[in-house]
Amino acid sequence: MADVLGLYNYWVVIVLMMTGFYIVVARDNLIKKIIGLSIFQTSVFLLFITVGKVEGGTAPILAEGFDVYSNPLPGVLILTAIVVGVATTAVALGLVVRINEEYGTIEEGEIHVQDVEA
Amino acid sequence: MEEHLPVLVVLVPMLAAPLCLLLRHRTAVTGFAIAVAWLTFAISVLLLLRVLDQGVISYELGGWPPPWGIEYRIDLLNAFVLILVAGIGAIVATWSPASISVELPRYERHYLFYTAYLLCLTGLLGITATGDLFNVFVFLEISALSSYVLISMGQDRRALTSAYQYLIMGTLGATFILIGIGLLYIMTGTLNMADMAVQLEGVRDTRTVLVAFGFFVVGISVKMALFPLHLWLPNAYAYAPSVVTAFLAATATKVSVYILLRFFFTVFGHEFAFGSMRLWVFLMPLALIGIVTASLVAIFQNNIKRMLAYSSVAQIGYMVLGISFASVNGLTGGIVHLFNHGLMKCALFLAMGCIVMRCGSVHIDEMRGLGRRMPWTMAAFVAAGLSLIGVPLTVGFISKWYLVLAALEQGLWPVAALVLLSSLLAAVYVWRVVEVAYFHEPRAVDGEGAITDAPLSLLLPMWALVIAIFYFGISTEATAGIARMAAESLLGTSP
Amino acid sequence: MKRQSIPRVAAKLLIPYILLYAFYVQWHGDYGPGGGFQAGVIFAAGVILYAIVFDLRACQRALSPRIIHLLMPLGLLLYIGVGVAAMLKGGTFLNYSVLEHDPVHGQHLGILLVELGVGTTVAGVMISIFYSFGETVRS
Amino acid sequence: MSPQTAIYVAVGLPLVGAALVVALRRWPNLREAASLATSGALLAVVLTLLPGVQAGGRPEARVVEVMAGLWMAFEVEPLGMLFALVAAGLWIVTTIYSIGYMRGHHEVDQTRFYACFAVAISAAIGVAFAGNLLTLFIFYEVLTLSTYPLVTHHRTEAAMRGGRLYLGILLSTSVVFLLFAVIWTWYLAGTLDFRPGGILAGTADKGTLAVLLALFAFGTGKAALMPFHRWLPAAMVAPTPVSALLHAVAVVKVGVFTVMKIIVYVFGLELLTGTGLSTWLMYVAAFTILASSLIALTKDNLKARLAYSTVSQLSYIVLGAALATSAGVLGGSMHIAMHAFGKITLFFCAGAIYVAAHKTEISDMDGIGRTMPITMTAFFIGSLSVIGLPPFGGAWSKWFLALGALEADKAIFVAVLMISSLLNVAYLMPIVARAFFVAPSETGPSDDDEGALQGTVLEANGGSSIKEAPTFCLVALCATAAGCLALFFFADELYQLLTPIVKP
Repeated sequence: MADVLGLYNYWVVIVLMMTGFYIVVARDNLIKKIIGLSIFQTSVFLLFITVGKVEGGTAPILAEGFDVYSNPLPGVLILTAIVVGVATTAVALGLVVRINEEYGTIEEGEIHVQDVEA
Repeated sequence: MEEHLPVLVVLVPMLAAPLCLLLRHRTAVTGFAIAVAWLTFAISVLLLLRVLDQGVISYELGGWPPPWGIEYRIDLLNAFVLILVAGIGAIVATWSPASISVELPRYERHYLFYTAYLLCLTGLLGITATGDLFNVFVFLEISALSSYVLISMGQDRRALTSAYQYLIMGTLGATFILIGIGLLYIMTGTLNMADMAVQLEGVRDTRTVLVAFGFFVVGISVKMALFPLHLWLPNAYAYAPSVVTAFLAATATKVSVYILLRFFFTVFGHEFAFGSMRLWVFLMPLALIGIVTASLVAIFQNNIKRMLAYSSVAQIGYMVLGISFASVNGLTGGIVHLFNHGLMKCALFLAMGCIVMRCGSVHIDEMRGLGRRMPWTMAAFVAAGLSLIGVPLTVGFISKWYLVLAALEQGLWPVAALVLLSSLLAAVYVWRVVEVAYFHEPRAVDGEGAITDAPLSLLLPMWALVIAIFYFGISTEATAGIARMAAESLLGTSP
Repeated sequence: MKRQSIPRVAAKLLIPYILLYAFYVQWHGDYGPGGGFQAGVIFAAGVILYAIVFDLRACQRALSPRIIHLLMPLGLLLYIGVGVAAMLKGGTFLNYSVLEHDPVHGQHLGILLVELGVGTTVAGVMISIFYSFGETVRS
Repeated sequence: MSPQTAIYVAVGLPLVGAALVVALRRWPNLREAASLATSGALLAVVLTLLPGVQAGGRPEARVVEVMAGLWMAFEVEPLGMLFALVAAGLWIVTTIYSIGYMRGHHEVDQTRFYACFAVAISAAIGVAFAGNLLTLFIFYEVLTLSTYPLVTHHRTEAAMRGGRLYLGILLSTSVVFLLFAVIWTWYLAGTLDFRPGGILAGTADKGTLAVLLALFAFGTGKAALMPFHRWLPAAMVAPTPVSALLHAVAVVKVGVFTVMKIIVYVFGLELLTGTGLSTWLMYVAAFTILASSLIALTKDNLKARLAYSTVSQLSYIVLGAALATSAGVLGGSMHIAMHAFGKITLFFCAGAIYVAAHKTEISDMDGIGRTMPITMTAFFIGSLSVIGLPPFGGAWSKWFLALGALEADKAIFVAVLMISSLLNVAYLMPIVARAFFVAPSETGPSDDDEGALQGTVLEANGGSSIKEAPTFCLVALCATAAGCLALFFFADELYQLLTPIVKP
């Protein structure tokens, strides 16, 4: 039990990941899909961050009185990944705006109906 | 500058992309982008020559030695893929100006197109050149984001929904890869591929590595559109502007196949991936089902771009099939097909682009009598189509030869038979177009004047590819020869 | 929100400090937590707050989209330029050590310039995304 | 010219000819002159190779290494020499004939016709001189593709369907079976070179080799072994010169030539006779001989009847190869030449009848011998040669085939050959008989039919008008008919040329 609870950070990651994934798959609304995608990505960010944390460590800046530091690399990587995620969201939202202009809806089912009719 | 080649090949297009934004002037941007694309190609050629001469080249970014810093590591395999990507990039860029002025009338700001195009090129080249796992992810997203934008520029509004669909699938795939990278980082504490291969010794059989392995398999399969994770591809290719389709079809999925090779052979090692994990049990059936199913679906498409897109899914199957043999001949077949298919699919989609330009559509009914109206375009289509079928003297034959040989080597003669049978399916869908184009009377033209052949600026790049298809179908030292050496080094059997 | 005075006053008070803080984060990046990404986003947040409170048009008068469109490529060029400069000085790409006569100075200069490039681009991108969405909503 | 250069020139010359034809498309007379000149030059070049080969030389030429260890390479040996001579020689005659036919018939797209024709000849020469299986396969496929535009020349719905069947069968058999077999051979033997005595002996067990032989035999769709023979009748939608040269000579002969070459130089006669691997192939060939002769009997369309006759005759050659005895192989090889001359004569005549009288059905040809005596005489000669009666060439090859069957202790195939000869008589002689001895039907198209085209109109005794095909056609078909006769007297030369392939 302690093992399971002790790894709570991983559980958070897994729950978020599955939630996000479920939203992407199950929702019909294009915006909601993007939200799901963001949650999904965020869970991965958390995974990286949690890996970099060293028990009792501090921010990796050389200073008097500290000799345990957290691993800075995952943080840096995730910063990049966050930027990538933001860019993805922006492009996705841009696409949704254009889809809304062309189809007048952002529900996937309705768009499909329109495509089939066309 | 010689020693900077590994980074220059990525840097040149990357530097040119923002410059396009600053230049703005249409003709200037077009000329600039074409020049940059050719420069990149020249660099990639130099790079390959250097690798052939000196062996693996390692380049430390920022002067930090690997495994701490980011390393660009060029061996035969990625030098070969770089040439394909940069070469296609250059040819398609040269082809593009006349086509986008017809297909992107709404985009008066053409410099945006070229910016996205160069960024996409940067991303694909970056994935290939880097020796750092996280860098792969970043470049993967750079290329993917710019390709979403490029695809959404299509005239049909379905281009938007297909770009959206691709975005969702692509992001999921890339995130899966990122998870895999994270898990491997947990186990090894390094992101350098060569170093990771060493660090993985001893921890290969831990659960974390196995899970990472699984995430990689799924993520990469999405990215390279392996059946049944290919659903994003047909629409994206069908509705994107022809330039974009030609470029992406010839490069994007190929680079994903490269990632597959790199991860499973260099990082995990083939004994692990194909020996103890038995990856082939997963890849081979999917590849075979993909080949047959996608080819069958292609036969029933009336939109020819969509037909070719399904054919791409099938062709990815060939590459994966070759890889799943995990033998020298199989890998040679897979790698050489990666290159060959890039050439022929690009030529086919460029032909489609010429037809879109003259007829406005690539519906099969529009192609009636085009054999007479656009003889050069259709001749190129037929030539590249023959290569798709795998007729001797074309590159397609070479790929098929190695694949069948590899299958026979392992005693898998039904697989060999299936590979050959499926080329008949390709014959069916290519010949469907040929019959319509050469045997049906042209559609009555309502007063707009007769359709004539595409202008020379479109024909020349396309025919350059067709000539390459035949050249590399006859003399394969430069393709199959290098692919074979790359395969041997991946399998660790090179002398 | 034009008519609501509390947000207006609060924004007027806050925005200078937000921008200032952005610069702090920008230049302090090599001594403590911070750097171009964060600084760019904070800077953009300040601008976006202004646009939300005082209307997009007013914001665009203050910071014209044309400038923003210039910021994005310029930041990227600065970043790559530093790398290329290092190459021209005989190091590898982005090897700051060769930028100055001694490596420590070189590293300082290099990272500052690179982060400035990153910050410029990020700020430019964030603001321009906001502008383009804002414009579509209005039209 | 060194032999090596001669090989390159022989393969390349027709391609140059094709380019010339395209370049001269605006000047039809020059264009045809180019075709003729090229064909003449080709024969001359091929003839320069003959003395060397007769003296036992095997000139080689390596072009390019296609894949590691796999060359596109040429090597001239007697069998290939014979085939190249036949193809090059008949190309001249067919060109002459085509000029008469195509012009007399006002065909469209003549440039494409002559150009594709030249490419097809180049491919046939390539097959003849191929030094290994890969080269042979490459030119085999080039031949398939370059003849497709010829088969579908008219671009009608029927042409399209015929072309679909043509390409479908030839491409699928070659890609699925033949290529499979080639790669398998490469895997087993590590070489694809044609070597006297074969390369497969001792590389695999008997079962594997049997499967391999089946793949080769059926993969060579051009040999028209049943059940893969349907393309040949389908290809009859083509203009007659195409049917004549390609479907009586080049294409089908490439098929049987391939089978012959594979049996002699890949499997080796000893391997086959020692293991009896090819026995089943003899029965398939025998079945094809009889069955297609019977089908030919039922056909009223002259070209269709000739097509099925071709299917049957091709299996003579396959039978000869499958017997794998020296007389059988020699007989089969000789039959390549003998049948070529006989059958091309028959097709020329069919075309001449079509041009001059616009008749395609045998039942309409009553009394046509009275208006077209020269044509029908040539037809008679061709028929006799195909049936195998002296003094025409076909007699010799049948003789050797029968000898081969006896040598292999398979007397049953002698019977098959005899029955087949009777069937030949049954489906060819009635045509001649109708032409000469039955009075023309009153309802048939009269002389002033608008379809009747300019021909050599002569007033003969008794008021019945002689209305022959254009002179070009007549010259050609007389030449080939004379060839049938000549081959009977020069058979020994052929025999001497071919002997080394069975007695190295």
